[in-house]
Amino acid sequence: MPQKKPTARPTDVVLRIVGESGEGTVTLGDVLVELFTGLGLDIYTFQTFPAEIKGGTVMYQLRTKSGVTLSPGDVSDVLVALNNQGFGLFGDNLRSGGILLYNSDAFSPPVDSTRTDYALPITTLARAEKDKVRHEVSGEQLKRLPAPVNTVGLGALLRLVNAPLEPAEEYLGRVFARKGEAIVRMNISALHTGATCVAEQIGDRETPHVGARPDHRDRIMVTGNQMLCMGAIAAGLKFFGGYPITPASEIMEFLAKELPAFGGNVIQAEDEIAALGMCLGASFGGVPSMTATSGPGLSLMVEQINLAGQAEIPVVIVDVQRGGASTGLPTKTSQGDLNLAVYGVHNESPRIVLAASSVGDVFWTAVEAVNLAEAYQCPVILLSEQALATRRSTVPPPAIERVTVTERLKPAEADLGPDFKRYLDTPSGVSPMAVPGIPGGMYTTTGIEHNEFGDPTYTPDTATKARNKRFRKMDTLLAERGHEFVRTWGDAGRVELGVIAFGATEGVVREATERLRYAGHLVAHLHLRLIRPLPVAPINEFAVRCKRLLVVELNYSGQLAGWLRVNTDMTFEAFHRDDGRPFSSHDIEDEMLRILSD
Amino acid sequence: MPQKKPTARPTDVVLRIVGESGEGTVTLGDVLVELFTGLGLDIYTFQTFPAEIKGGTVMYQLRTKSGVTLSPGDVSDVLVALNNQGFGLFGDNLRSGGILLYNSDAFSPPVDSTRTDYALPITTLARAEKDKVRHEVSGEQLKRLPAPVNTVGLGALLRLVNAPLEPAEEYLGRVFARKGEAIVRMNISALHTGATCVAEQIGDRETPHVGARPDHRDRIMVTGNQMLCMGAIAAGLKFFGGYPITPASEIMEFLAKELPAFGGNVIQAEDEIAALGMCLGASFGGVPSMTATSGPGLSLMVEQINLAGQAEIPVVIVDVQRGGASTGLPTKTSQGDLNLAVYGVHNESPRIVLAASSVGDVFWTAVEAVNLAEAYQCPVILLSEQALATRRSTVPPPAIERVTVTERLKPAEADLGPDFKRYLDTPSGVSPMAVPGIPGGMYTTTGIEHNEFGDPTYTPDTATKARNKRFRKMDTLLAERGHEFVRTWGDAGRVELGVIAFGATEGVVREATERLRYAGHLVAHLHLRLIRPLPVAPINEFAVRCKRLLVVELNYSGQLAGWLRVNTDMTFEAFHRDDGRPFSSHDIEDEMLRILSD
Amino acid sequence: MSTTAPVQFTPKDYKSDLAPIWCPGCGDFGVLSALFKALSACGVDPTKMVIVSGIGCSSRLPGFVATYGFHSVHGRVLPIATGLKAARPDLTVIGVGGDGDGYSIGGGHLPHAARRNPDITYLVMNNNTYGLTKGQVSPTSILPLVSSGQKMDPKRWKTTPYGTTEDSIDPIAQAIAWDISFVARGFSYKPNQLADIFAQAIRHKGFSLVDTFSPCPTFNQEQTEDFYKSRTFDVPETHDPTDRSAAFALSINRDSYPLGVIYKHDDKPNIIDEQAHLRARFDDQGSLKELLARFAAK
Amino acid sequence: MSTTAPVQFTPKDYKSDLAPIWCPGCGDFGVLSALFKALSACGVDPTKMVIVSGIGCSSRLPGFVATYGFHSVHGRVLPIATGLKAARPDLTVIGVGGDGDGYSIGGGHLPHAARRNPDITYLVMNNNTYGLTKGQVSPTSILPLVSSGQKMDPKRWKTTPYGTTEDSIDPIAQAIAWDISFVARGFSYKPNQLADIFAQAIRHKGFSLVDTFSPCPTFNQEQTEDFYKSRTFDVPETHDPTDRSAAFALSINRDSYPLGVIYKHDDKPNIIDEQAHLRARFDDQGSLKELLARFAAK
Ligand SMILES: Cc1ncc(C[n+]2csc(CCOP(=O)(O)OP(=O)(O)O)c2C)c(N)n1
Ligand SMILES: Cc1ncc(C[n+]2csc(CCOP(=O)(O)OP(=O)(O)O)c2C)c(N)n1
Ligand code: SF4
Ligand code: SF4
Ligand SMILES: [Mg+2]
Ligand SMILES: [Mg+2]
Repeated sequence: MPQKKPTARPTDVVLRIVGESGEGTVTLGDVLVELFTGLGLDIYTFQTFPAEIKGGTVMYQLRTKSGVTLSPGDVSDVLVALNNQGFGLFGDNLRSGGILLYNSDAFSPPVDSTRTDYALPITTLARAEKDKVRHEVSGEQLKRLPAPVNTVGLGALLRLVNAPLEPAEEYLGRVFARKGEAIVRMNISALHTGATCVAEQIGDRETPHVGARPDHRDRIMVTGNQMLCMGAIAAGLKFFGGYPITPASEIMEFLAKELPAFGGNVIQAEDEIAALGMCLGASFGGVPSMTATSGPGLSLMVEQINLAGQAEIPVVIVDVQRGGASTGLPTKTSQGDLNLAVYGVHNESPRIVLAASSVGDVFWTAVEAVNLAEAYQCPVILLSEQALATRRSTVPPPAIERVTVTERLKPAEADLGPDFKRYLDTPSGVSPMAVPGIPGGMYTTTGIEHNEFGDPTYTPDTATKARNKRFRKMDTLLAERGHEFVRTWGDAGRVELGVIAFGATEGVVREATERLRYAGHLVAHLHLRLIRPLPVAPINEFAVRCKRLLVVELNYSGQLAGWLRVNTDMTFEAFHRDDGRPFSSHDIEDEMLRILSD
Repeated sequence: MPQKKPTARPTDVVLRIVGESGEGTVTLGDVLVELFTGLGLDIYTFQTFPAEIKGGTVMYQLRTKSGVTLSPGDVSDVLVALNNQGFGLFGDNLRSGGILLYNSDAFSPPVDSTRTDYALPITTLARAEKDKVRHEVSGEQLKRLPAPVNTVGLGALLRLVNAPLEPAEEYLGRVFARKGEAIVRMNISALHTGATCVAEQIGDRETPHVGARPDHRDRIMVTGNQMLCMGAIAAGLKFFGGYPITPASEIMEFLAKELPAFGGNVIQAEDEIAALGMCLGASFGGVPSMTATSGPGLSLMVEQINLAGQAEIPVVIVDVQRGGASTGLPTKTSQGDLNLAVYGVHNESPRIVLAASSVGDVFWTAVEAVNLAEAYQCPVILLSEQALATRRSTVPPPAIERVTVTERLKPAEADLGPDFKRYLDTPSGVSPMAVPGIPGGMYTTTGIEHNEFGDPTYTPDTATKARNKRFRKMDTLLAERGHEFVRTWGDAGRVELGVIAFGATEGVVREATERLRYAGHLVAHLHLRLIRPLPVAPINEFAVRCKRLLVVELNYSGQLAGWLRVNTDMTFEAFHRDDGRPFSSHDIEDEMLRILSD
Repeated sequence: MSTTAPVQFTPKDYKSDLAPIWCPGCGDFGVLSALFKALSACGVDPTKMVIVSGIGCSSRLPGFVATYGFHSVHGRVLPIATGLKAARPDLTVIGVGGDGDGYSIGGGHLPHAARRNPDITYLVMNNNTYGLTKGQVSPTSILPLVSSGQKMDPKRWKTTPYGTTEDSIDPIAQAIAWDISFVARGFSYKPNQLADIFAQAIRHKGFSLVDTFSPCPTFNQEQTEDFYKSRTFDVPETHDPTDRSAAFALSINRDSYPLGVIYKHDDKPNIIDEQAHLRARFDDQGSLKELLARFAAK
Repeated sequence: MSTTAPVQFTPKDYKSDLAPIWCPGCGDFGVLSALFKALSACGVDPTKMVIVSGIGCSSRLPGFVATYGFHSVHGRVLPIATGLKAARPDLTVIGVGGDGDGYSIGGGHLPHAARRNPDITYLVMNNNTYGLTKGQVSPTSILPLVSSGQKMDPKRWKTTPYGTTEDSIDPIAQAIAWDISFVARGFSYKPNQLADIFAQAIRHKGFSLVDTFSPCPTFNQEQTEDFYKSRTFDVPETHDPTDRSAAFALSINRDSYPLGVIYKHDDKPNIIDEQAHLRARFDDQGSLKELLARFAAK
């Protein structure tokens, strides 16, 4: 859907907090997210996770904007540095003219005139607050009572970005209620102490305004993993078998809690092979089934994904991609599993590969995944990414009334009986599937090549017919729905440059495209939701109106580019990188500009 | 190596025997192979295997030729039909003017003037022979004594193709010696009875001559699996871990017997995952290691192949490709695992993929596989195929004095010590590898991204440098040796049509090319021995001299064609099929002609 | 290939149109007919049942039964059967396969089936070798390694041409260690006992394992009907199958192997029931709208 | 990261430059220092040794030891260690990892290590949970399910928010069923006993398994040092560790768990030695020329 040329650059604020893991950095970020969301703002977060189980330096970036937020922001407006190490590792993206709020009890940053510094003796102030209530709590409680360091920081930060303190007061009252009135009072006082300390330094300088949108409070605050689960539930998911792995574990944890109320089961399996096996069994029994994993687990599932393709068993396999080959960079993001998803099979059997592009989108991708598996009786691999899976974002709640649920093709009464053909060779390739319990629908499914009854058969003719039937389903899918699986943005007619991308790069590519259009360039963006079978027709329609094409992706060799070369005749340039960091919109913009200007 | 234009079509004889499995069909074929080889002839065989464990119809095709034999032959000159079912299923490729020898006790074939029929009442004749010795053996022995059906058939067949009976007499004497003189006599008599029966019907008609080459007896008679093992041994293989699977099991069985004498170990693992794990452990310990499997097992190995790529552990994985996805067509041939071999990894780590093209070639491919794994410290996948792995062929013994063994790069004394860098970033990408036992070489290998010491590191910079170093090894390989991994045949200059192929299609493509050259066409053939990294330079050199190009392979979607599209800019046509049958040279010739004439 | 069954189920009603591809004399024929008898005895409706198998000669069994079948990949019988039973507690779920399938490549799934204790019957056709791949050593091969205290000459298999040096695992002892709630051993040449054991296993509520000696005359020729006959004995009447230590002691003698029900008990939680309770607790009241509302930005 | 060791090996000599990434209070620290002591006591040359691990918090251990290490993928410690030992019988090979790594995804490899009985020491740091992935149920979780005959309230884990209904497996009982030739249990808060058990395990010729309770204060907070202390007892002096049935009976009590060497014996063939005999028999006389000649067409 090409849009009107944007007329003004929307305003927004990017905050980055760096500090020691386990020392409140993440909590501080989470509280801000909650408070800003309460103001009706949209939020986009990005975190790094340390290698250590506990400890290590972490970074929590938070962009808040009055309107749709497509990326965590390339540069930050405010940097909160709780220790020197964090400042050294992650302090480099403060924009020129930005603000540094630092823990002056911990370190002193080198002088730098391109920014404004605010010193906050956070530990000293917090200790003083604790001292104030010293005589109001028991000795035992006092010993275990942490000084309200985070709250001091929170107050300072809220003041810095001109946010109201009242919601924070209310929040602190709620959270500390069960610890007693004195503790609540300590925290509220600490909040104001932090705010005051900063207010004194601000004087009459201008600092960012996060604003508020009281009309805009119907948002939900979710991670991509949570949205994925809700999409799958919406589409009728009834069985989940999984094995823990970062960054996919949250899916199993969420479903273990929620699925029973929807009549479903969750089993934590002994490994990924068993997880997928359980799903195949459940699906053979007739219920929509899903598993979720990351690269190492997907590798182990290859054999049974093939069985599902060959025996025509619907199943959804979520792959939350993470960084690096083998164990690699397990807490970082990547789009490196496209090849495995597309090609990971000995010999060939059909499968569908979908890619989710944002926290909001993954709900609908999950709905599609379950529906397509049931409709085409094959494995569906849903590619998600660490960057969207574990990120908390504000998104509009999905319009669940628009969800439609696709059911498997059932045999008609007349098809049933001793000659029931489970693998009937139909024009669409889709055969009616009996489920156990139906008299007259009995058959034995098998991974061995088979005839229409499912009986093992080895003749060249049967093998050819059976395989053609199975792959015909993919043609049917493209013919019926291929055009639904691409999204386009930017200029509608002929453009100088078209960008093709997939997955979580959507936001940054859209931002880059918008900025370039704003700057007067004719550019467009096609985003792929379906990777295999590749919707070649709409891609070609897009390609013919682009003078030049650029394929953007977050992996080492340009896997999407390769897959496009296999399936189309387009010429294009490829931009790819894979070092654990997501793209910034400027990375994309720069690359687009390079091409536009050469 | 382009060759001189052939001047005459070489003569050869193709025999096909069809009958019930377990009833001597295969034995008869095997005996013929032995006798013909003894005559100095070259042999090329092709069998089908029934789905049943015992019983079912089998076909044994045997081509014998005085000179290099590249394929089992498209049409047969002599068909031996031991039962009607076999005649129905496999009797269709007799050439016009060919000979049918049929078991007239079992059935009568419909009259067909395009062939000459010989009736052999094989059971009747054999029973009569048994009767002759009835009184010379004990009652118990007589009960268990089968009538010499095979021997009657053997005699008839040898006579039909004008082969001498003496070697057969000698053979029978040897084989039946321990059963006693009477049994030997019975068999020799049966041999002549069969021969006489046919001789009477031949009259003065001309029948094929298999001939003999007494000067040409230095051949060995081996299967591809056996040759592969010997190649690996020649290159210094010291550890094999495996799990049984058709058609790769013979490799483990052969090595279990032979490797101990070469100072090596074989362990049958509990599954393919354990098999590859054992190899990685052994290789980490410093010894060349290998496993062998087929598609389902390769699927299970994906995760650890990635570990080997990431942690830079040399290892050879043989994949004897078989038919079909999932369990598929387990006794048939295919080239369907190229994609999995090339792309089967989450995210990306380097690997080498080689393909063997014939029973003779697989020796050298195995030598290369072991050497390349050691030289570039990475996994090497050797693609073999059912068609060459289980076939017995006569080949010249490999010139083992030409085998060179590559050793891993060892650290120099100066590199060792507390600062030993196992993953030193070198210009070639290859780092010196210490093995346990070397003081000062201690390091912990890991699949986590790591710095030069091997310590887990997650920074974008280290990740980029470390990955570049690993993949640089592949560039080094291509630069150093890329040209050695293609073979070319046919016309040397500009040609009308060039064929690109890999694996066991080599023979039929060569035959087709030769025939077309004989018919006056300018054609050439490039055969790929290295699939990944793809030797693009020599491919391009070939491509520029071809007006048109054809890529030929035995799989469903054209996997090599896809891989060429990813890596080169060539335009070509693709010919592929995958229904369990190997290509015949006429399949290829027809396709080449179609292109040449359009 | 399948036939619709009448309301009364005789053993014959479970026979499909597909002729078994097993070799003449294969022990698996005996397992198949004992299964027919047991199903008939238990009155299992063939339209409400599924047989799940892996890969191997024995794993071809589902196709020979007129019911729903799932012939899967090598070693994955138990995860598939567990998922199926979890999704469809109304079905009778039977797993079948070989010793290689169940104790080698699939061996890692067994303890977890034991932990979950789903109401599944798992029948292992133990021929002490890999039949389909033509005679390699299996984890239960070299039976017995030690005979009356004497170390026997190790048996040679295709992959152990100089004699097998690896010990065998005892499927019964490990099953007891995992507290599988029904553990028995049968022999395919004792058809009545076998059918009876199968019937008990099918009726048992919870996970049941029946390891059946099922000779492979083609690739394990020494281990004939007589071989097994002389090395097995019926579980004594006096044996208390609920006594775990006694069951263990009974099973670890390597001279002779007990036939019958060796260990069983009924007091183990069953994941299928527990999940049903959980679903019942929520009474299908899941509402996506309410779920989403829980995430509403405050 | 590694250091060259002097000729005398004190526990400190095994310490690498890499600081453990474990949480404060993690039981794995105790395992690491007990290992240092045991290695020193056994005089193992750090340059002639390899520690193999899988993936998990505990599996990061090899990097913290100044020796050769192989930090592999999840669950594959034993195959890798076995291949290594087969190729290099001269090395001391130690496997380490977590309960998830060893008993869940890697559980299928254990019985086969038992069968082969290679001279490998396998140390499982059992925290009854998945540490690295932040607190899911493990196959050894819910310990104890039954306390003094009373069913306890099932513990809730991230993936079992309504209480775990799956039984746990007992690593000791299954090890005895597989006849692992050295089976022991330690506790990371009994450092001297633990170091002693490790030393015995390293000295044992054949496969040894030491399951060590190693608390995870971060994700399994209820199961503190005290929790384990109150539920363990030292193997009684009177226990005969060569008595398999007695060892089994000792291990299956779910109220309290024995600490010490529970089962061991020395008369089990060892695949590494057997293969060495085989190679010795051929005395490296393999000739490729002769091998090829055997295939000469006659
Ligand atoms: C992943 C995988 N590995 C190996 C095989 C080859 N394979 C087929 S059946 C089988 C073992 C057969 O033994 P068993 O399970 O005991 O069954 P049996 O044939 O003896 O009844 C093997 C190794 C396979 N099909 N898939
Ligand atoms: C194939 C695969 N699946 C899952 C994971 C994710 N994962 C990493 S460690 C782990 C389990 C950790 O538990 P445990 O082995 O008990 O070790 P601990 O951290 O408790 O010491 C899992 C599931 C993985 N790395 N690889
Ligand atoms: S090979 Fe053995 S197990 Fe397989 S069908 Fe034949 S006798 Fe039975
Ligand atoms: S999470 Fe648990 S097991 Fe992991 S390091 Fe922390 S305390 Fe130890
Ligand atoms: Mg078997
Ligand atoms: Mg653990």
